[in-house]
Amino acid sequence: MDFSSAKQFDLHRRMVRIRLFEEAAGRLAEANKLPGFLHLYVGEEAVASGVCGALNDDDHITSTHRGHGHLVAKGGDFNRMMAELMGKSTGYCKGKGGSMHISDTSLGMLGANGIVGAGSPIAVGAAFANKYRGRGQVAVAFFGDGSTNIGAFHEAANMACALHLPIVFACENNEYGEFTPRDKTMAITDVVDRAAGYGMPGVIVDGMDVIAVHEAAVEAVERARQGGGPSMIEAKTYRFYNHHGVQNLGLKYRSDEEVAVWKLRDPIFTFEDRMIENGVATRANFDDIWAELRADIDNAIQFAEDSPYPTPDQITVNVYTSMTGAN
Amino acid sequence: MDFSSAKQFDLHRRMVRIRLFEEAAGRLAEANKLPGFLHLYVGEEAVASGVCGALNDDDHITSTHRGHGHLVAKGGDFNRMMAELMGKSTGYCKGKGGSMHISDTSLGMLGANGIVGAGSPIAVGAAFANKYRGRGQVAVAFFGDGSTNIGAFHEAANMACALHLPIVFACENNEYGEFTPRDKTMAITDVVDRAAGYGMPGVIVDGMDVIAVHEAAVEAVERARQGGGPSMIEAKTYRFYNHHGVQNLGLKYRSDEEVAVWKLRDPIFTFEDRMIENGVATRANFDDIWAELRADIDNAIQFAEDSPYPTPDQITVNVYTSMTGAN
Amino acid sequence: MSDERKLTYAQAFNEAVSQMMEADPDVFCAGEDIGAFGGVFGTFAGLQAKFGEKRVVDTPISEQAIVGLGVGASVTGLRPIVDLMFMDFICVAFDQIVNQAAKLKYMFGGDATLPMTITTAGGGGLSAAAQHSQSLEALLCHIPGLKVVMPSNPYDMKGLMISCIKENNPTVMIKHKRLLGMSAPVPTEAYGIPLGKGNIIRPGKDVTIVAYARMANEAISAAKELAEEGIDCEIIDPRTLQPLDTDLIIDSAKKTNRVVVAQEAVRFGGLGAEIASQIQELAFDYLDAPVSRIGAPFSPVPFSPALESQYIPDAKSIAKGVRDVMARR
Amino acid sequence: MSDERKLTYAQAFNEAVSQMMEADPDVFCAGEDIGAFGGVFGTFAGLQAKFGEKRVVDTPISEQAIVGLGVGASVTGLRPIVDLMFMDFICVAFDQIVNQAAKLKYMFGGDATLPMTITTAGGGGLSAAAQHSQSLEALLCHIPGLKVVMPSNPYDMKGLMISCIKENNPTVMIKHKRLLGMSAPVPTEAYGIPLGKGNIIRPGKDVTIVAYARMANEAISAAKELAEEGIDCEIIDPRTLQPLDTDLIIDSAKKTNRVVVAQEAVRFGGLGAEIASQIQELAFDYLDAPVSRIGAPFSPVPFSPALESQYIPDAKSIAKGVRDVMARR
Ligand SMILES: Cc1ncc(C[n+]2csc(CCOP(=O)(O)OP(=O)(O)O)c2C)c(N)n1
Ligand SMILES: Cc1ncc(C[n+]2csc(CCOP(=O)(O)OP(=O)(O)O)c2C)c(N)n1
Ligand SMILES: [Mg+2]
Ligand SMILES: [Mg+2]
Repeated sequence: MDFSSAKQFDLHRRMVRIRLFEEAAGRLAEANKLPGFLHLYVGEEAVASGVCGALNDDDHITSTHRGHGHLVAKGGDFNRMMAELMGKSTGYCKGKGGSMHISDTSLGMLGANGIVGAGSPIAVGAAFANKYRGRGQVAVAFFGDGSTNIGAFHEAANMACALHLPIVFACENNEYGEFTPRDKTMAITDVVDRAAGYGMPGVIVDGMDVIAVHEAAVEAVERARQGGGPSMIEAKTYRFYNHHGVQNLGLKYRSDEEVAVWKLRDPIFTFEDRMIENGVATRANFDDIWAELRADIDNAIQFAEDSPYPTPDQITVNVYTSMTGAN
Repeated sequence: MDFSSAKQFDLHRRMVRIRLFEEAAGRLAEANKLPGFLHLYVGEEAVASGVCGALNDDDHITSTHRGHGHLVAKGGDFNRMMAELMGKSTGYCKGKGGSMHISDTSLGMLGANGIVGAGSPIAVGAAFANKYRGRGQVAVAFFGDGSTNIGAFHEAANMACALHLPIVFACENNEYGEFTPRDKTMAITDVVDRAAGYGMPGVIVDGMDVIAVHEAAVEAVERARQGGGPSMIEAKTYRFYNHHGVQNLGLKYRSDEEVAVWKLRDPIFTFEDRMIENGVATRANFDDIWAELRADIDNAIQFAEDSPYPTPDQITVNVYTSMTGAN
Repeated sequence: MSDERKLTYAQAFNEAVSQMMEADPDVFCAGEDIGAFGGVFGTFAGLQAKFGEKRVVDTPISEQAIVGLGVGASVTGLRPIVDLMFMDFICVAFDQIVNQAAKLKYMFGGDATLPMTITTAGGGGLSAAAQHSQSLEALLCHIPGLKVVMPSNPYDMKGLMISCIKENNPTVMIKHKRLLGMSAPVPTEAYGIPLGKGNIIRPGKDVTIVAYARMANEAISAAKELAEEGIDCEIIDPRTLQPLDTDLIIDSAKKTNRVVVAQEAVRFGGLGAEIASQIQELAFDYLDAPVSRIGAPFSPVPFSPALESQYIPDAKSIAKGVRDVMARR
Repeated sequence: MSDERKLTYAQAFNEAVSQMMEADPDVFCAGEDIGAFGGVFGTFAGLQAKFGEKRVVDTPISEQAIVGLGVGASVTGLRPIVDLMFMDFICVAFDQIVNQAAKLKYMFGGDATLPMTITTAGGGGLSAAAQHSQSLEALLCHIPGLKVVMPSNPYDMKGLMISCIKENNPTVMIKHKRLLGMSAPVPTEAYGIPLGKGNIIRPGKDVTIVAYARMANEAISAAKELAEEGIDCEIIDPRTLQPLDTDLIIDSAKKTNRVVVAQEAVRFGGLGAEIASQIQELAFDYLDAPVSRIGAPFSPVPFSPALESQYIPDAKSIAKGVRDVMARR
C-alpha cells in the first residue's frame, strides 16, 4: 500500500504525541508527582499509532495496563489524561481510575486494564455489539505477549472466531512480561502461532515500523469491517523504559546491549528519516510538530497541576448508574 | 507397533469393564436408583483404555465430568464405584463426591471434575511433582473438545510446555459440548491444531480404534517419560448415549443417522472382530470375559445396594486434614 | 381472570426475557446451550425459535468471555443477558464479574453504563455435589457495583427479571434450581418489581424471619407449623440482596423484637451475617434475643441425598431456630 | 540478644519460606516474577539464587494454572507455595481456589491431602486503584476447606507463614502491601504460630477492638490516643481469619461489654459482619452497646490519594468508632 503524505503525518503525529506524553509522565513520576503505578509506552508508539490510524472514531479499542499510548493514539486529550494521572477531578476518570484505568468511551477507548488479559473479552463484547447493530464498526483488542498465556485471552480469541466477529487482535510482543523474558513463559517464539488454533489468519509485522503496522492494520480492519471475521497482528516491539516507571529498579533483567540495539530502531526517528528521504517532509516540519506538541504537553501539565483534587464526597459517587433503563 | 496378545486382551478388558459399568449405571439411573447427574462414557471406551493401558500404576490422570471410564481404565474397583454413584458410605468418596468427583488417588486418578477444563491445571501440577521427584512418572490430562475453549485448558497447556513437563494432553473429541455441536463453538475442525500454539507436537487418532489410541499413547507417554516434554493426542470419538443420562431428553440435537453411523464403529465390537480375524482370540474367549465381568458388575450393584448411607455426622468430616505437616 | 394464569418459576423467567426482547431490540441473550436447546434448565426454551440466532446466541464453554461479552456489549450500548449455567461457575468468570463488570463505571469516573444481566442457577437439592450446588450470593453482595437478586416465587421472578433487564447496572439474577418447577399465578403483562425493595410475605407479631430464595418458602412452611404452636411469624423476603432493603428488616425487628435469618448458604460469612449485624446495629435496644442465623454447616455440599438432605436448611431447622429465639428471655 | 534482631515484614516472610525450604525438600515456590526478580514486592528475593530454578519457579501469567499447579503438586505429595502477585488476582484463579483446592479433599471423601500455601498481597494505600488494592478476605473465609491468614506484623508473619507451609490444608497467606516495610524484632529460629489462634495485642478493660492486618496497627494508634482520653482498649488480632478464634473474641467481649470490629475491606458483607454476628449471638447479655463495624464505604477503591486516604479506615475512624460505642448507654 502507498499512503498519502497526510496519512504519514497523521501517523507521525500520533507517535510523537505518545512519546511526549509518556516522557512527561516519566519525568513527573521521577519527581514523585504521580501517585500509583505507571507503565510507559515509549518504544512501542508505532503499534498503537499504526493500528489506531486505521480506525474510525466510532471503532472501539480495549487496552492493557500500558494504556496511555492507546488512548493518545485514539485521540485522547492531554489535559484530561495528565489530570487523571495526577488524580485530579478534571481527569478522564475524575481521579478514580488513574493510569491503569484511563479511558474515554466517547472515543471508543474502553479502558486501560489492570488485569492482564481482561481487555480482550471486553473487545469481543464490543465487536459483538458492532456486528449486532450492523453499522460497520470494528473493535481492536490490544494485548501484550505475556497476556496470551492467560485464559481470558484464549476464550476471547476463540469466541470471536466462533461468532465470526469484526475484531482485530493486536499483540504488542515486547519479549517480556514484567521482568521475565518470553522464553521462560512460553515454548513458542511467535505469538501469532496461536492464531491458527482459533481459525483466524495472523501476520507478524515490524512493530518499530509504523507503516508496516499500519498496512497490516488496514488490511485486518477492512477484513473485519467487510464481514471477514477476526484476525491477529503480532507487532515485534520493545519498551525502552522499565516495566513500570522509568528506572530499572536497580535490577538488570535485560542487557544494556539489547536495549541499545532496540533504541537504534526508534519508531519515530527512523520514520522521520524515511519521510525526509522520501521527500515527504523536512526536518523543519518535524521541529514545528514537536514544538507544537511540546507546548500542548506543557499546557496539560499546567492544567493538571492547577486542577483540584476530587473531594471525599465523591468516593461513593459513580458506583452505580442511578436511573434505570428506557423501557 | 505390534502389541502382544496379552496387551490386546488387557485393552479389551478395560473397554468391556467400562462398557458394563456404564450400561449398568445407565439402567440404574433409568430406574431412578442413582441420584444426581450421570455422564456416561459408552462409545468412547477406546480412548481411556488405549491411554491408560500405556500408563504405570503410579502415573497420574485427571479427568472430566465424564469420569467413570477413566477410573475404570486406571483400574478402579467396581464395588466402590457403584457404591459412590449410589451415595453410599462404602463408595470411593464415602458418598460425598458422587459421579462427578469419583477418584482414587492411590491409583493416581486425581478425580473426575464438575468444572469443565479444571482438571488440566491439576494434571500440570502432578506432572510438575513427577518431574521434581525425578521418578519417571507421567501425568495425563483427559479433556473434551468443548473444554478446549475454556481458559484453564489454555493456561495448563501453555504452562506445561513452558516448564517442559512430563504430561500428555488427551482430547476426547466427540464433536459436542453438551447439546451444542463443535462448529458452533470453535472455528477449527481439529482440536490438535491448538497444540502448535503451545509448542508441543500433536496427533489425531481414530478414537474408536483402541490400538490406534494405544500406539499414540505409548509414544506420547514415552516421550514424556524420557524428558521430551508435553504432547497432545486428539482422539475422534463419539458418545453413544446422551450428554447426561441415557435418553435424549426428548430433544434431538444429533440425527439418528449420525448416531447409527458411529455405533457401527463400536470400539469394542470392532476390536473383537479384529482380534478374532487376527487369530488372537475366539468368540468363546470373549463370551467368558463378558460373563466374568458381568458377574463383577452384578456383585458391585449388590454390594452398593447392601451398603449403608453415610450418617449425618459425616457431613462436616473430611473438610480439613486435621494434623499438620511433618516438619 | 388473567391474574389467575399460572406459570412456573422457569416460565416466569422465560416470559420476562421474551417480553423484554420484544420491547427492546437491544436486548439479547448469550450462554451455553441456551439456543436450540433452550438452556439445561429449559429457562431459555423457545427464545431462539422466536428471536433468531442473532439475539439468542449459543457460546463456547468460556465463562470469562461470556461475561466479557456482556461487559463489552453493554458498555457499547446493548442490553445483554448473559447466562452462567450454574452459580458455581461464577468462580470461573469471577474476574470479569468482580474486577470488570462491577468496577468499570467507577474506574472510568462514571463514563460507562453497563445495563447487563448475568443469569445463573444456584442452590442445592439435586444431589449435584460440591461444584454444582453452591449458594455463593454473599461473595457477590460484598462487591460494590453489582446488584444481586434471588426470587423466591414465580411472581417475583418475572417482576425482578424485568427490572434486571431494565436496570442500567450489572445485575446478577440467581434462579434457585429447586424452585424452577414451582407454579403460581403470574400476570401476563410486563411488570417490574423495584430492585432493593423487600416484601413482607407474611405479617406477624412475635418473631421476624428474614429469608430469601428457597428459604423463603421453607419459612412459610415453618410459620404454618409455628402458628399451630401459637407463634406468629412475620416473614420478610428481601428479594434483592444488594442493595438490601434494610429499612423493611429493621422496622420488622423493632416490631417483633426477635429475628431469625435463614439462608441456604454456608452460615459462616454468609449474607445472614450482614443482615444480623445490621439488625443489632440499628435495632439493638429493641432486641429481646440475639439475632439467630440459620445456614448450612461449614462444609462443601455433599453428594449423597442422605447427607445433602441434612445439610441444607429447611422448614424444620428454621422452626427450631424460631423456637430457640422465642425461648430466650 | 538474637530476639532483638529486626526484620521487615517482607523479610520475615522471606525467612520463613527460606527456612522451610531448607528443612523440607518438598517445599517449592512458583509464581510470576518470583525467580530472578524476587517478586514484585521483593518478598521472594534471593530464594532462586539459594535454592535454584527447580525450586523457585517463574511461571507464565496464568493464575489459574499457578493455583492448579499447587493443587496437583500438593495432592501428589509436594508442599507448594504458589504466589498470586496481587490479592485482586484471586478472582482470575477463583475456580481453582474455591472449587478445586478448597473442595478436593471433601469431594474425594478424604482421599486427598493438599498441603499448599497460596501467598498474595492485599490492601490499599499505594494509589494502585480498584484492581490492585482490594481486601477480599471475606470471600475466602466463606469457603469451607480453606484457611486464611493475615498477619499484622513481622513476628506474626514469620510464625504464621511457617505454620501455613507446615499445614496439611490449603491456606491463603495474605500479606498487606503497606506493611511490607514494617520492621520489628523477629527470632532467628523457625517458630510457628498456630493457625486459628488470635492474639491479645493490648489488654484493656473498657472496650474491645477486633482488628487484623494493617487495621491492627491502626487500632494500636487509636488505643494510644484513646488512652489519653481515659478509654482503655483491649485489642484482639485474630491473625487467622479462617478458622476464627471465636473464644478469644467472645471472652473479651464478655469482659469489656463493648466491641468495635475494624477491617480495611468494604464494610457490607465483610468479615466484620461475621465477627459482629458471632459476638451478638454468643455474648448478647453482656453487650452494653451494639457491636460496631468499621470498614470501607461501598465503592471500589479509588485511585486518587485525595480519595483513597479518606476511603481506607484508619486510627482516626477506629477511634471515632470507639468513642461512639463508649457514648452509648
Ligand atoms: C491477572 C494478572 N496477573 C498479573 C498481573 C501483573 N502484571 C502486570 S503487567 C504484567 C506483564 C504483562 O506482560 P505483557 O502482557 O507482555 O505486557 P507488557 O507489560 O509487556 O506490555 C504482569 C504480570 C496483572 N496485572 N494481572
Ligand atoms: C466451567 C463449566 N462450564 C459449563 C459446564 C457445564 N458442562 C458440563 S459438561 C459440558 C460439555 C463439555 O463438553 P466437552 O468438553 O466436549 O466434553 P463431553 O461432555 O463432550 O465429553 C458443559 C458445558 C461445566 N460443568 N463447567
Ligand atoms: Mg510483553
Ligand atoms: Mg465433547
